Amino acid sequence: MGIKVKCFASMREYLDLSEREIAIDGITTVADVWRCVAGDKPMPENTLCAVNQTQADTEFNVSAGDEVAFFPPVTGG
Amino acid sequence: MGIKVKCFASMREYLDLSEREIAIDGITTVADVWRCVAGDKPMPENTLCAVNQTQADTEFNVSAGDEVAFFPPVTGG
Amino acid sequence: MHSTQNAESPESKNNRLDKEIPSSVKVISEPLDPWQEITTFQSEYLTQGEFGATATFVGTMRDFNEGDDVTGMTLEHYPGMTEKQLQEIIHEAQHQWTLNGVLIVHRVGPLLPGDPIVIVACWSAHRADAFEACRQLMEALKSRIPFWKKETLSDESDRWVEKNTDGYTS
Amino acid sequence: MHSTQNAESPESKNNRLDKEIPSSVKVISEPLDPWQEITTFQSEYLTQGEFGATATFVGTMRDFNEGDDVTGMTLEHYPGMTEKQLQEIIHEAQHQWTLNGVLIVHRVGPLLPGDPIVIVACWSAHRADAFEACRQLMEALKSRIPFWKKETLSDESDRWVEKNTDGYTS
Repeated sequence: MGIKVKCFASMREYLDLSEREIAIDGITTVADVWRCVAGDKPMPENTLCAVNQTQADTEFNVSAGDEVAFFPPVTGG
Repeated sequence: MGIKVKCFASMREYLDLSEREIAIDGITTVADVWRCVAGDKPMPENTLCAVNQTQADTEFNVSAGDEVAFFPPVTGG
Repeated sequence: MHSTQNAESPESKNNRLDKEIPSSVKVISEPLDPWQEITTFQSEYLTQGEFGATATFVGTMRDFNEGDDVTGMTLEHYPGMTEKQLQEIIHEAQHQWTLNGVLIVHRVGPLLPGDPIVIVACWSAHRADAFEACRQLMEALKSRIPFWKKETLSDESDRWVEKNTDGYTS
Repeated sequence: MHSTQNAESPESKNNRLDKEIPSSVKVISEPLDPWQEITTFQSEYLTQGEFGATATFVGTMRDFNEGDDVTGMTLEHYPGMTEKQLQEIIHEAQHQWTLNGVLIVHRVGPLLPGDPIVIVACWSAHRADAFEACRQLMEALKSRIPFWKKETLSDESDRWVEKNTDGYTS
């Protein structure tokens, strides 16, 4: 079981990534997940991260089976 | 042309008076209007007065043709 | 400018203010359907796309007050002064906030628990104006507009409601 | 406890919270009729006479933003997180105020100017709770719930809305 990665809105376009499953090997934190899917692309300022649908910062530890999401500031309502 | 006096809600019941036209003779202020229609009955605390449908105090001067109203604190909404 | 009449009832008043924003104040003795009033006002006086925020308050008759069961209510008002003062508080609000429209409808006469008593609706481009104007209009209505409630209790006695409160307890 | 399903659309979500007050959060891709939603919720979940105050906010798509004409909009969200976080802000509100019910409905997908985007409705015995909870829920929704707007301008270009504001200017 790996980690499910989701991107939304302008982040989906920036990484050209909507949803992807990655292996847990070498991954400890949300920042590691970012590097795995974004490669050399820097994380834009104001990027929000969520682990299992709750906001988390980039140092948050992730485990196999987690869902990790990256997205820009929210603009609903 | 005299003064039209109106009472509402508990004030209507207190003075047993809904609407009445009184002569202007001897009347200068709202307080005079009260004495004319209420006689010896004291004005209850919190009584509100209006002259021509705008709130006024008891010392407000009235003229022939004015509409003067007495009522308790409002409780709408 | 615009002028509307509510033909259904002789007690009805509907005054369209001749000012920069559309507004309507109505005092009605027939049952009040809040959402119908809002929908009608919106389609009649507002332009699609110009407003982004609608804040609405509906006051409804409860079956309790000050610890007692209430079985009915009669609402009295001061015809003429009511409409004049409602227009005055709208006038104040439209100078304090940027609004696209204001609607106030208040019921008078006999009511039963569950009946809507009052609606205040404010339309604006932005939500802060709509929210704040709606709240302020309700507070002004409850403290300054000549309406009076007489409650009927479960033992069939009745009593005048003596004062409105800060909104937290009544 | 209660559970409702919105059968009209596969994108629809309708979650009835298993808590002390009735509440419903819905994310829908079909047109949103605010007053129909409010009427339905009220008749389904609330008891006549128990509530005295209903405060409602409706957000509607404008045809302008940041100085530009806007001709269309697409709303994206994070299915699952949206509903979870909407329930979380309702949970917070019902612990801060005394409420009889809360309804939140948010539209996703393509929209046109004039289309309702969101409704928040709060029922309470007293007006202060209803007003304050409704306002706070809207602020929480705009700052914390994963929805994103992409606007189409009159030259047919499109752009992501970059941030929500304090409510006074957008």
